[in-house]
Amino acid sequence: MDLQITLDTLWVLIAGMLVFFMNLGFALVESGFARAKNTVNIISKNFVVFAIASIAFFVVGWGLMYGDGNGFLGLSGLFMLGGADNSPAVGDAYQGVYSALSWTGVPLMAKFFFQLVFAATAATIVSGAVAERIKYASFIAFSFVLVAFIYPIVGHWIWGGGWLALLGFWDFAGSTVVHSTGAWAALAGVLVLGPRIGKYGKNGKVNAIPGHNMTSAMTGAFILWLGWSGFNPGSTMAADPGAISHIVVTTSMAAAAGALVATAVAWKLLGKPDIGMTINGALGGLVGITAGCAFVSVGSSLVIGAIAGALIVFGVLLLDKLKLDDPVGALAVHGMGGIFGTLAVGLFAQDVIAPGTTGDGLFFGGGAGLLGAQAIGVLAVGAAVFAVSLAAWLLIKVTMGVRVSAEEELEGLDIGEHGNRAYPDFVQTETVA
Amino acid sequence: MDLQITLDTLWVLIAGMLVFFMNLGFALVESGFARAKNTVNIISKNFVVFAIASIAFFVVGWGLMYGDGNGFLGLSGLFMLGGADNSPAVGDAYQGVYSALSWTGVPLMAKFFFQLVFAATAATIVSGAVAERIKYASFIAFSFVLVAFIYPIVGHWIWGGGWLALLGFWDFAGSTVVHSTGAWAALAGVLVLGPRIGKYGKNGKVNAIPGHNMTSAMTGAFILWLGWSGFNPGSTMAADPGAISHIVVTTSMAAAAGALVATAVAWKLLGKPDIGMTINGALGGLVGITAGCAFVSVGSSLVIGAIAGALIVFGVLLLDKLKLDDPVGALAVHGMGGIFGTLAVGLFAQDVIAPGTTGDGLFFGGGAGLLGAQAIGVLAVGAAVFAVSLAAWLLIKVTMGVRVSAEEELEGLDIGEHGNRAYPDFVQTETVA
Amino acid sequence: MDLQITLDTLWVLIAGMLVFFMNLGFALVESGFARAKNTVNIISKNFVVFAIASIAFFVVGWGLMYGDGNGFLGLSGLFMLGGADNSPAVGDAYQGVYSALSWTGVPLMAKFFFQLVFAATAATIVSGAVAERIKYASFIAFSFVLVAFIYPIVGHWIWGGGWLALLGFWDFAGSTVVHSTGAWAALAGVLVLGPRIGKYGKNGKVNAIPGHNMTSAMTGAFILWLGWSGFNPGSTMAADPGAISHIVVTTSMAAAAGALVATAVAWKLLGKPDIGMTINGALGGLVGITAGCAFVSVGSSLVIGAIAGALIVFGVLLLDKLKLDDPVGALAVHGMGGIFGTLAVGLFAQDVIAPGTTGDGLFFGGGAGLLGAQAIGVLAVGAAVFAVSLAAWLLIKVTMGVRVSAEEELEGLDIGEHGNRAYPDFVQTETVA
Amino acid sequence: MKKIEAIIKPHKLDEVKEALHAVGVAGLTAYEVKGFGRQKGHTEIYRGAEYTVDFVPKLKIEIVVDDDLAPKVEDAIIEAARSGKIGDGKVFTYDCEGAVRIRTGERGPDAL
Amino acid sequence: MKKIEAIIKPHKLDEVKEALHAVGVAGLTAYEVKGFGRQKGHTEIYRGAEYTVDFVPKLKIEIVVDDDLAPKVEDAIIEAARSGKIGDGKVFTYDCEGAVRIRTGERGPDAL
Amino acid sequence: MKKIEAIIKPHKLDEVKEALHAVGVAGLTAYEVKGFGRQKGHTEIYRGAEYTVDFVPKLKIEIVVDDDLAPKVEDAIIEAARSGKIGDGKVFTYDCEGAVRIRTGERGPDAL
Ligand SMILES: Nc1ncnc2c1ncn2[C@@H]1O[C@H](COP(=O)(O)OP(=O)(O)O)[C@@H](O)[C@H]1O
Ligand SMILES: Nc1ncnc2c1ncn2[C@@H]1O[C@H](COP(=O)(O)OP(=O)(O)O)[C@@H](O)[C@H]1O
Ligand SMILES: Nc1ncnc2c1ncn2[C@@H]1O[C@H](COP(=O)(O)OP(=O)(O)O)[C@@H](O)[C@H]1O
Repeated sequence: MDLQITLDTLWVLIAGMLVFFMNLGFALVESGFARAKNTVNIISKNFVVFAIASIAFFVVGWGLMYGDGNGFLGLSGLFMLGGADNSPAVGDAYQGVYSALSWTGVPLMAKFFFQLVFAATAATIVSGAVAERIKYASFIAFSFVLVAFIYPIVGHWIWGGGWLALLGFWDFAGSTVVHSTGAWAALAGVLVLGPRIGKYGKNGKVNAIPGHNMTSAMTGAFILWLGWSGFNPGSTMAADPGAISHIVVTTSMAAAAGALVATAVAWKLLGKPDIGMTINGALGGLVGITAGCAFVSVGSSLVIGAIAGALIVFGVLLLDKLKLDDPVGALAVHGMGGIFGTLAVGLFAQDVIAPGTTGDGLFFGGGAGLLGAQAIGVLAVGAAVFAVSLAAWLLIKVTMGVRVSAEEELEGLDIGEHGNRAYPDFVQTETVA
Repeated sequence: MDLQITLDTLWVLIAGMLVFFMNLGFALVESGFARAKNTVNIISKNFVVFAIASIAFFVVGWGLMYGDGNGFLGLSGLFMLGGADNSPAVGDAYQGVYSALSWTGVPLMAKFFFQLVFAATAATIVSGAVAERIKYASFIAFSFVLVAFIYPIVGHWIWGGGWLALLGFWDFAGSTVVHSTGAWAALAGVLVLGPRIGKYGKNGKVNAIPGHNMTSAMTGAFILWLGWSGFNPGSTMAADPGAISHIVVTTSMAAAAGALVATAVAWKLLGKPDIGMTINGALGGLVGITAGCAFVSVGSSLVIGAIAGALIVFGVLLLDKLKLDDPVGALAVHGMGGIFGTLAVGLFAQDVIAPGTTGDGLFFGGGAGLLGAQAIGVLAVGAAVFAVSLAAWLLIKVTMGVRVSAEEELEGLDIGEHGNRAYPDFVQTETVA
Repeated sequence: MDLQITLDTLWVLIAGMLVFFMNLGFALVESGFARAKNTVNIISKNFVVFAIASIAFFVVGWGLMYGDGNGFLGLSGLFMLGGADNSPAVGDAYQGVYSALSWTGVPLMAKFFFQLVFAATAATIVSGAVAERIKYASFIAFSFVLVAFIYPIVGHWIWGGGWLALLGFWDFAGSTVVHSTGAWAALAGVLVLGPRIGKYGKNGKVNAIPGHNMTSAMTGAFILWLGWSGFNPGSTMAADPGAISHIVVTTSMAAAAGALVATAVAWKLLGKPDIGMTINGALGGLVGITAGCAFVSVGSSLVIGAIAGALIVFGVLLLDKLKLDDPVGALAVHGMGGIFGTLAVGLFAQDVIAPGTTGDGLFFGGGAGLLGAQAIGVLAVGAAVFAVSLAAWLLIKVTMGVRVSAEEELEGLDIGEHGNRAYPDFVQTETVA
Repeated sequence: MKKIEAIIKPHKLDEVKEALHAVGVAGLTAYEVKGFGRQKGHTEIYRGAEYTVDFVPKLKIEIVVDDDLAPKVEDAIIEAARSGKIGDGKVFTYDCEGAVRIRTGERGPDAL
Repeated sequence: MKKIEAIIKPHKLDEVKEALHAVGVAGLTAYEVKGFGRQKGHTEIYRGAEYTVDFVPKLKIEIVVDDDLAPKVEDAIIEAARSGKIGDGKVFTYDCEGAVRIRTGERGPDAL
Repeated sequence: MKKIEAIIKPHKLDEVKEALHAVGVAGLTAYEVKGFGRQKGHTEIYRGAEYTVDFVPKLKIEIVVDDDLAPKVEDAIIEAARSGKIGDGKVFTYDCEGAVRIRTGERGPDAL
């Protein structure tokens, strides 16, 4: 009993550390995919965003997400984990105001830490999409709003015992809760900001703006892949040997399939195996399997990863056609990947894998019910997050401004926003794209 | 009981994640030791190779290695882990076709994940040795063959309950199974490919081709060192406090000794403490202790690491004399280090440390029997892997070709193979070596 | 019982691995904050220093620190862990000469590994402060002395059951034992070495010498942050769910507060949010919470982190005023941060959090007694480490010399000390500061 | 022949290149330089210490052309590179006594 | 004195340097440039978007020599740098009015 | 007008810049080059293989000035850049036929 608590706590904390480490992964992928002259700005954003998220989620986010309340938001123990709670007591033995997480027998602090690193992830996703043109202060402001209010409230719907949970919507580790949420918030930002100077030429020409450091991007991608073995299997929030072993494998297999298929599609489509697509493909596979990792078979995880990998390639190209300038592909990876992954639960789920949860999906004779619930969740979360984020971005725009001046953008945000340069000892050149 | 399963599973999965992380270590060491113009190609190879290995090992490799069969290969439950298996049941309680691993009480998926990350390691070793001249597609093809067939079959001999295991050959964590196997496969590739343009001048002059990023190389080396604390102690595949504590220390001590001795030898021999040698020395110590980490004392681990460290320096110089062009020193580190480490078990093993396994080695009064068995294993694996790999490389050469054109090699494989550049914002220069 | 040992061992080893990983964090922060022409030297120092520390601590350091003896140093089982020890037996059941650690039920090797990685940390702290001008060999020599003698002896006073422990001095994870010790040793080195050429202009002008790679620095900072979730919670040396969960959160919150406050203060003070300050601030918060992480509330951890963050900014500026040239800010982060953190225990400690340890601090009605003991510890350790280190540095100076020639310093230590270059493929420039 | 050296703002390279194409320039050589002049640099900070960078990143292009083409080239560059802001740069003209195409050994204007 | 500027393929530097040594050139200055000419650049892709890089990496070397040495230097470069393929580069000659060795103050040919 | 090219030791740039300021130079252009001459390079090792780097990092500065200012500029550079050690560098002088300020179109000395 007691030892089980210890085991569960160890697992949850270690998994949480792996998810924390994903902050570095995002920082490296996003800065590697951007230009050298904006590196300090991007890594600063990714570095402070976790700090901001820590405060925001501690002060009010946690309470809104997991505090007992109604189907739409938490209302008790709102501030600074101030509510009653006798964790690690579970089930009926639990007495406190954070009952949504009373099923896991770990101390409150372990629950908070694990949920915090997830909340921060949503904010890092935004960082990449708005990179190379956003004001530092404005990004900080939006990140606070996202982690303090937007993320926790939709999170409450699904993981806080809210209306979507009751509806039978399943998102095991957050394809929708974390990834789509981040992507929808990012999309609103991208629309408010507009594309980077020079990204879209006359008569619809899409110009390449090559990232400055593929070594960084690859390093970040591997770190994210590693972090995902905390992100997905950790979401059991209990050291259940069978479940976590299964999830570790489905997660890694989906990433592998995503990387391979994206590489192959890019090779066929563009004539060469573009490393940017390989990386985005692996991440797409990871996002895609996140909702279903505990509910689908290893075979299905390969299929889900493969589809996600292909989807990401077309997604990146499509977004450019739509003139939605996302320097790192976050909208495709986390947005499209997250939506697909959430729906995939409705298709590939099998009752035998996690009995008494999702039941069978469409492809396994479970009918369209599950798929329907998944679709509702996708739409509800998308609509809510996008609308509120758009409002937040516009508010920021009119109050503090959202985009740096054209001169600053041309010279680079590192000097303009930070007075720093990332690589002062190296002679640099403007890539003529 | 049940909790022991949970503990063992946690440990095996976490150790497996650390080994997975070694993929990043290899990617950074190998790309750091190569030129900037080939960076995208090398990191692409290291990134997809894990994906390829995942598919190859899942589809057939696992079955060939751990499926019940004869002394030479697995014959049951060959495809996609399809065989019967009631893990985590152990010993007599075990019912299934993967009995070679029935001694460890963890779920099948945990066994698979841990074995998969090992299989992938063998393939990453090849990547470095053939770098800066191999075609991307050809490398992918060979990696598949290696992980689907070559590695699992020799692996079966040793870890799958095959003939070498019965012979009394001991390789705790894979000095031979993983590292020598990778190195022999790489050697065949190096011979088929030939040296990089400009590496060997007229009248036997050996030209230096400096790596482009020592920060990458150092980062990779530390990550590998960390990963090895999953690689070696994880190979207990059980959370045995005494054993894993002992192995963590022997592993780290051997790395320390290897780094120091290699640095000292290089300093003496070349006049300066060449960081490339320091890094290779640490890795040599790690490879050297891999076979014996559970069987030798901490004192012996220092000696083994020290010898390996010295060996690597001379090995690197020797291979250049032999005009075997290995940009990253993989042949010395994993080949020579692996062979020495395997034989070292025959010299330094002590029965008291892991009673009822190796017995005592030559230096501890156990006679030459163990050493003999180790030598047989080294030769058998070396001969088999080298021969089959050579055939595979030659087949690839005649079918799809193995080496890029001279122009492409001069311009760099990044543009030729991938149409990408790793560092477009930086002014680069050809090092005149 | 037995399973508890396994759990504790797993946790201690995994935490130890995270602390080991901090070596990479330090290597990247320190090299990133230095110039490209000194990169090989710095990463070499950071790479071998762990190897040196391993030998030094194994041979004698461990015995001096944890061997039974008097209040000032260990006297039994001095060499190579040679003393009797029946770990994991605890309390009265324990029979051996390392009783100071007999409270934790893990194997001796686990204790050694965890303590070794701490010892090595003290040495890496020195590396950064003396960077860009110290001779490679001289740094190696000092590191050996520090880890073999200086660190273990003061460590014995506090963690080895020595006089400061008896006095009621509390330093949970080493704000003083590790961080201040490293900083005092570094300060002595900085004084003996003098500032880098060009750092201080005529009439007191402080010249900036920009670091060459902010991506490295940020990567290192995140790795350190991660490592600290082994450093602090691991110092329980037991898998106590409540304690480790609490410590994980206090540690991370302090880092977040430190990063934010340092950023804000720098923004206000210097006009821009300097990333160097953001990074130093996060590290300052981590060092600051290290002593008290187990004794203070989450709220207090935010306050401690915030104060530390501000302190670091002023500290960096002050040290430059004093012409103490520390290229990476180690003196401010580890010295001032360590001192403040140690005293903070005397202010913020609460008996309810870790009953029967510190009791209440000044701000929680416990009176000034605890604060007094903390102050004595700070002074005693500072005086002892600084004095002995100064002597050691001077001895090294007269015997082997401590600083490279002016020409070598101008050309860069990479070529002078190692005959290597870190980035040969990139065109470099002298930043005119 | 004449050698024309122009120092321009880096992001103007494309426009200048196209303008030169238009007047029939077949080849040119370009490289990154740092310029000092009326256009002031900026202040940077590094871990608390402020410092001014007087030099501004510029791009230098060199074109060797036949004497009669020289004025056209000059004007093409001036037009394409002008933004009207301080720091637009300069165009300098020099005499070039000889040119050889390494590949063919052609000399004089034919080498261009 | 004459100033000879040559634009060559980067990997030819060693051979050119040796050839210049042979004709008695004591010093030279070299730097990376990007060249535009008959030799076309290549197409790259980045995350789906294709783009052409017109500029080819080249190396520029400058040597100031005594008038009578100039032709020998030209020929030495041409020979050493020639591969016969498009993009071998150019050799340009200019007049140099004065040279000073900073260390000694020597002027004219003695400064070289 | 005259064009003065100086090859100096990189860390001398600041002093040279100030010296030029003093004699009234309003602008200059600088870039990194690698120099070969009397000052020998150094030996490096890489994973066991030794190799010599003959080239030494230098900085090249270019200033176009009015004829009568040229000698002063020369002297200012020579003085500021001299350390007396081998490798201090050179100062070369060339004739410059024309100068234009892109921003204003001003020509000749007014463009400087
Ligand atoms: N006398 C000069 N000699 C060489 N280059 C110069 C000279 N004056 C200016 N330059 C170059 O021209 C660039 C632009 O000159 P600047 O005075 O800043 O603006 P503008 O040309 O618009 O007056 C400078 O950055 C420098 O590179
Ligand atoms: N008119 C020119 N002025 C200055 N540099 C030139 C000129 N024409 C060519 N170059 C340089 O010479 C290089 C080689 O010229 P290119 O036309 O490509 O090949 P080739 O010299 O063999 O005909 C170009 O890359 C460019 O750097
Ligand atoms: N003939 C030359 N033409 C062009 N540049 C030269 C010539 N000789 C020397 N240089 C440049 O001048 C620099 C210094 O020359 P060097 O002979 O090393 O020292 P010193 O000028 O003190 O005799 C060289 O590194 C090179 O860049």
